[in-house]
Amino acid sequence: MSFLDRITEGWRKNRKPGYYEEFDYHWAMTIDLDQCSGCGACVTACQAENNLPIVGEDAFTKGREIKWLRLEHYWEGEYPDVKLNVIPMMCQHCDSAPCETVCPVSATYHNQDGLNTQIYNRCIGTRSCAVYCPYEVRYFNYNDHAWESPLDQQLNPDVSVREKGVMEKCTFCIQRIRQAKDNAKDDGRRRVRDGEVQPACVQTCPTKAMVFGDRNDPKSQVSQSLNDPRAYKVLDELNTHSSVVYLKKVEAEG
Amino acid sequence: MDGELNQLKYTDIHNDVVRSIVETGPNYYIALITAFAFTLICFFFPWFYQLYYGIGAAGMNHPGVWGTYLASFIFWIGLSHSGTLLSCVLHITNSSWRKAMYRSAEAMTLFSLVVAAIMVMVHVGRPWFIHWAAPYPNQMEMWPNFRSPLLFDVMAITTYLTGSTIFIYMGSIPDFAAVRDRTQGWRNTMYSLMSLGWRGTDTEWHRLHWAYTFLAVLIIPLAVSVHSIVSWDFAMSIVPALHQTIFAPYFVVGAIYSGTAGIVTVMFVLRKFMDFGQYITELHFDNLGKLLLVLSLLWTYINIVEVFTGFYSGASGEIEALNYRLFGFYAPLYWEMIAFCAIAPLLCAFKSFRTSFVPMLVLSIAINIGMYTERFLIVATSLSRQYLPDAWGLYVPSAVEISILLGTFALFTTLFLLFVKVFPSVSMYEVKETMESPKKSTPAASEGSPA
Amino acid sequence: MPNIDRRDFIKLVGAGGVGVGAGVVLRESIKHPREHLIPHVLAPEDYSSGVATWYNSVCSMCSAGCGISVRTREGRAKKIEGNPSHAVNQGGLCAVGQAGLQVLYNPDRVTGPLLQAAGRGSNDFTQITWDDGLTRVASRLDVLRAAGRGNRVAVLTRGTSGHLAELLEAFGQGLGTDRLLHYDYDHPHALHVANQRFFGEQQLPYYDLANTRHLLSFGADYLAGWLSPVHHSLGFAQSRHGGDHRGHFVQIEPRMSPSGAAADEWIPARPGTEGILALGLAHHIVASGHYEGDDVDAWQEVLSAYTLARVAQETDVSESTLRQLAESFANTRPSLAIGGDGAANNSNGVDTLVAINALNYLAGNVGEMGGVIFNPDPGGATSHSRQANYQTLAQLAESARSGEIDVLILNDANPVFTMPVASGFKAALEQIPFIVSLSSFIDETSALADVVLPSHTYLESWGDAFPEQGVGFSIGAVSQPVVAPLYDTKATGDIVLDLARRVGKPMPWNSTEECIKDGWNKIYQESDSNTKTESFESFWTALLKAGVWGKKNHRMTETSRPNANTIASIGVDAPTFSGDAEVYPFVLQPYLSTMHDGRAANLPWIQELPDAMTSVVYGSWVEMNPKTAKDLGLTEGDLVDVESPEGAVRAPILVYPAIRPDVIAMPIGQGHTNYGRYASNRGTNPLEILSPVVDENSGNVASNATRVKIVATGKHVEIVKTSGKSRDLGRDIVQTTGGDDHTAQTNSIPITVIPT
Amino acid sequence: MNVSIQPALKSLRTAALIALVAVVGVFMGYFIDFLITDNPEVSAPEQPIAFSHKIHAGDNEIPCQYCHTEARRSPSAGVPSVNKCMGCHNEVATDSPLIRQVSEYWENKEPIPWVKVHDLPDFVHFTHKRHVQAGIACQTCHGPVETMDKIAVHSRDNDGPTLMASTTGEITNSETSEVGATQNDHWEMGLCLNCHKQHDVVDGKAVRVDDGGFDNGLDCWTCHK
Repeated sequence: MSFLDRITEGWRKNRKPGYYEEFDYHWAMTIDLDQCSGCGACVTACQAENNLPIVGEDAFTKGREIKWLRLEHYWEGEYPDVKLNVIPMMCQHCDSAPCETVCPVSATYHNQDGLNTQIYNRCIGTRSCAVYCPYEVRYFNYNDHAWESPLDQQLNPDVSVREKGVMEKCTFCIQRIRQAKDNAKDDGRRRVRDGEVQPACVQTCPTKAMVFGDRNDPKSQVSQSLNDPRAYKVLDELNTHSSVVYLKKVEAEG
Repeated sequence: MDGELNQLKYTDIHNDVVRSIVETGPNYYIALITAFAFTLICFFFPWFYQLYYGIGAAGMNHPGVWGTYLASFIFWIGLSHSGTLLSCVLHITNSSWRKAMYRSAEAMTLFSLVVAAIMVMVHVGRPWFIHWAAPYPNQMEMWPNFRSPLLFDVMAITTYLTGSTIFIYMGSIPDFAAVRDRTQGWRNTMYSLMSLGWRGTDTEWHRLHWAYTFLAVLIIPLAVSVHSIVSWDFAMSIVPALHQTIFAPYFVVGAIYSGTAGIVTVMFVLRKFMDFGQYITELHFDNLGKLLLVLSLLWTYINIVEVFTGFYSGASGEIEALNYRLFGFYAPLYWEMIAFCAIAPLLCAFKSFRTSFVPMLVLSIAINIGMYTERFLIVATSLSRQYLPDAWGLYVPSAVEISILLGTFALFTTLFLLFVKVFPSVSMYEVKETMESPKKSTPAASEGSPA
Repeated sequence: MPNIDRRDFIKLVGAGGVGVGAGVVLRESIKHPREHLIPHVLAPEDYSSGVATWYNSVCSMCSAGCGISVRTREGRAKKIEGNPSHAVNQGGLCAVGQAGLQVLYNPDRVTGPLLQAAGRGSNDFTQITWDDGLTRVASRLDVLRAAGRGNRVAVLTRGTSGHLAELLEAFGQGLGTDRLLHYDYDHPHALHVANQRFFGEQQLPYYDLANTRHLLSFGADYLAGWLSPVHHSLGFAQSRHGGDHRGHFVQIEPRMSPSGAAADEWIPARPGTEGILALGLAHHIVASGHYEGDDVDAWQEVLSAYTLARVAQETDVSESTLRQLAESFANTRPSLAIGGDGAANNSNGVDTLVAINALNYLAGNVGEMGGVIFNPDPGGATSHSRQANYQTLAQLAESARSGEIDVLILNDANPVFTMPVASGFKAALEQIPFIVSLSSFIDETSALADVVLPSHTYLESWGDAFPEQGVGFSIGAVSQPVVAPLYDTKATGDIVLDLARRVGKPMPWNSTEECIKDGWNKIYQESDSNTKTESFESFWTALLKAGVWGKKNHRMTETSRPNANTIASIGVDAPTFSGDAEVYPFVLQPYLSTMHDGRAANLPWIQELPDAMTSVVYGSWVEMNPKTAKDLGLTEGDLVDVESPEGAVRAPILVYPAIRPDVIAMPIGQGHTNYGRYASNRGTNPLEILSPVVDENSGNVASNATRVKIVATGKHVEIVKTSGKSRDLGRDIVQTTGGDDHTAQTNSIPITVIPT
Repeated sequence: MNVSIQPALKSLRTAALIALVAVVGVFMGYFIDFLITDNPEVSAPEQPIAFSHKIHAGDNEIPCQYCHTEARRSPSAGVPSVNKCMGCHNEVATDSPLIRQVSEYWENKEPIPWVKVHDLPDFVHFTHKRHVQAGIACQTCHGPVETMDKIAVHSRDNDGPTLMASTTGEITNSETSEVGATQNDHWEMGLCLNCHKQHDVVDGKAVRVDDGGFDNGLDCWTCHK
């Protein structure tokens, strides 16, 4: 094989999603839009679990809210034949993520579990990842945030509080995943059981519209849900190979 | 060659230039102090406030996470393409008319690069960790991400900065020597250090010319690459209206365009306030005018292509983004840009216009305003209209941002003012090269033969 | 190096010194500051540092009574999650439930007993001791009780259930007052009355959404606010994708609610005509012979007036739609019709709900899985017998005005905020000589209190709950303290017990915990032998561990079928509205937002939770149909005065695509004047301008029966919302598919009950 | 006419020399501070009670986890509660002045405000549990605590994790292994990474391997989350 071929070969190898031969776990999430009622419980759950700051009205006015998980609203049609479609939007943990290529300091990279990481203490705040992310789910700390005492007593000790100048985003509740792995080790297990770990949003969803699990395990609930004929990915045409899969909303025939 | 230079004696050249260095009128000091004061008030104070408060001091938000800081960064990089690149090209093409102006041009390169580098510091959220973007062995055993266009940037800019510095310094060595021979005291000491013991022997001249040409050839591709890479910061993304194949050439052309305009401005200033009237003549403005005309046409062409392909794509994202740029909140800025950068320069078609100084000055400034707008629009309008309409937003620069923007110009001016007092801002020996050798009898010759 | 003279040498030394100094300073400055390790004095048994401990308890943010598991670290509550083994919510929990943490950690909590000496509403409180505070109250109570005028004491508490409610009753009896009122703005009075009238059942039945295949919801926002939203959400999901057949959901309401958005069909009927619509459907069902039960003639007679033609004309819903609705409702088995919120809060609310009951009866949905199921009777007083409706409160106000009340004891109830200004309730309260509040916050009502005796939050105190709307069978849950009290506060029960002791009517318990345990001991004794454990103590620990206890026997008894009079009494008149339609062209619909009846407005997480439909945060707005807005020349953010016959409130316009052109909607919850830093002076409270139109049958205010007009102020404000452009420009972000490739999801948990 | 660079250099010599000395001074100052403040004898902070690990862990050979009970089941090693101290010191050495201080705290029901010596930044979520359970001796990172009267961070040159394992490559869990040779570095990321690169977990115990992978906890999210 010629030199050129070897180059291209090597290049392809490096172009493997996530730059791993295979993932150890491959965490994925499905969200059934036909079951989601848009109640926003997941949004609050995320805020509570991940020490998201209370930014205040002013920040919202400026468009500087920090919501790792947000609900997007899309109206369809006009009165009286009008519909509201709600879709929860969070980091899609793309296996070929635009944000990962652009970070100059590798503060965001793909880890062995197919997760798109964000290392706060490595981030220097070029904000280029937020520009490159087509889902716009990366949020920047434009200033330090305060928790008026005693609200600070609620802060989750397993999650770092981010300082000004740092990018942040949904981590699939990595602290819970690590905890689950920790428990597995305590029980002398190699692997985390299916359903043993759930991000805050999935755990709290009143309609159980969200499923989270390991895509590598064909028997896992999420794998089954991924085979649903209604499964689709948002902005799939961009080939980001996202790990969050939505199930189409069903248009009633009646 | 132009008539004026012929009446000049080598001595006059020396005297003029050395005078421009040694003799400093009160105006200079006033200018310098004002410039510096502005730098402090408009640039450093707001910046320190921002360091204390966070980037929130600027108007950026979600999704408009990039703003004027990045626009300024590109703008100054662009401006830097005036000098070194230009003077390299002209040096190789051996066009003698450049010789009077190239040094100040190169100085522009240098300082705009410096300002650009500072803008990066202003832009990032945690500048105190900026060194992490540099590859160096450390206890964290971490390396930067070599796939990142931003890292390419770091590399390219540092290389370019080094290159240009060497280029301008080497070109000035004989003149340092000349100044050294005409000054006493600390200046003499300083210039003897800077001239590295230049004697003016044939070997030295030979080596200088060889090395100089060599560098010139080296720098041209470098300069081109730098702005291509800057363009990739955007083009490598998948954001509608940023993800453009044409961006690299677009940016390079734009850079040279604004750079050339920048030179016109600077030369006007030099001519006016350092009365180099005899060295910087209509001829230079004429040629630069022609250059501007060509560049403006190129630039317009690329703009048309960009808009056309955008609309032709039929992709909702592209079309919305372009719509927003052309008819949205920032539309006035867009049309202002078209007026300044595409239409106004057409005046350069007339020699009478090219050779009249004040109109050229106005035009050059207009062009650079237009070019800044272009960079701002690229950043601001594309980010606020991306794939998910629910996440659309509007970014408006804050007072801090605008003040810092103005501050950068003050900073640039300060640096430049210092430069003209240290460097011979007109290259003496090269000007001489363009003159007939003087008659034997003149006393000037004895001390004046090249160096 | 050649000679260095003395000068140079000194310079060198100086330079070196400065350099060294600089170096030392540099290192010292970048060194991490010292921290301290503070150990326990006495190591706690129930947790070890760095490891999370979970406690099961009950959510008290609304009356649904979901089970919660609270995650604590180092003795601090960190997160509230749904208790997976609690049948009501099965692990799910709504936003407000999670924000309960901010009730506990709210910076505006009352940290100790307060005295408002400077006069009511002055908000000038001074700290006092518990003993002082209690004596101030007890002395007054004692005098009255001794004089046998205990009835001059009124107790106004937020809806409390379980044994705490009984404790309060015992206290009331001890004092000899019958003025013990529970008050929740959103208590479904009309529903109780309607069920009483049609089924002869005091308590609420169980609406089995999970198993229904066709839900007809008349204005009931069952996914966001109605009765037990989380449980309904589970049912909704179960019906949609739990089985092989996808449930069909229809929402009939003039303004699209979250439930309307989730439904398959949204039918904007004229406000107040839901009952007529229901009877129209009933008419069609009977007329077309779908109903094979008895009294067919009686039914036909009573329904004869409600021909589809007339109904269509009155409800503004096309006849074909009505027919198709009736057909599918009758033919799909099982089907279910529910009514509440918008439909119930009209002058004809009870009639409407009776009509809906009738519809269910005629379609054969009563006592059927997937229909209306009746809970086993929990016994004792139901919430309805305790709950005060508008008229009761009006009477209280009246007697207050006429000076019949000397002492008012408030417990977390905030009627001043939720009662219409027209009722003059606030003014009446001010007539009462002495008001004591047991609330944890200074809300609008507590601001009138002379003495504040702050009680624990629900995360610090004992309690229990028997979710009334329930899960089809009776369950109960114990609410236990998950953290040590943050401040110098006491449990409501303990305060009451203490007062009782001080007025010489001591109760058999020394603490709330005892009272609760006592109550559960009875339950334990009565519980069937098969669930018995060896001792009550083991039962108790098991209970606290599980957080919930229940029997799994559906009642499903055939309810007494409606007799002739009941049938004859069925009928819905056109709704009456206050205000002349000429002057006041729009009907105002105040609806319950995430803030509930305003009690959640002081929780920053809820303030920052984008509204489910409009994505607005912080503040209130006026929803208006695009067409109406166009006609009035209004755009989003235009500040308008919403004027009713009773007064006006000011809020910005929000153009809302899914609301009838003749209806204006405003969210309830904002507009607090006195409820902490996060709630105060933010937005407006639409309840202020309601006319006191009362539904005689339920005795409650008809909150949808007020007409308003819109007066533009010419001012403009920016509505703070997170959504940019809420239209996907053909970008297929939310994709849809035909009903055919429906698939069953396995992710809805079957209902579990803890055997004890 | 003189064109040489020499005279200029000469005239600048003193200035240059001074500058040089100053710069060197800065480095020296930094280093001196290093030597002084990080020298165990000097750097060990004054504790509210002069508790000696030497007496407890060294002379009396009390196992570390007798007091730091949490270490094996919690991310944080845990500081013994005051009544833990009193548990022994009701009988032991009750008359010594130091113990009297302890019992004072105990009687006032006040915690003893120990000064933290081994400190990690807040964004590092280290877990003792896993390391202890993997059989890594405390001394591996904390240094020969049982020889210290005052606990101090050591910062002699760190030869990396090679010192952590005994010659066999096995890591012994005995508190008296030759970890005495271990000097922990000032606890920077490189230290963790080196060890993780060179060790893997085989049936619950850490052993030497040639090259570790991500599953050895080299993923940044192992500690930074």
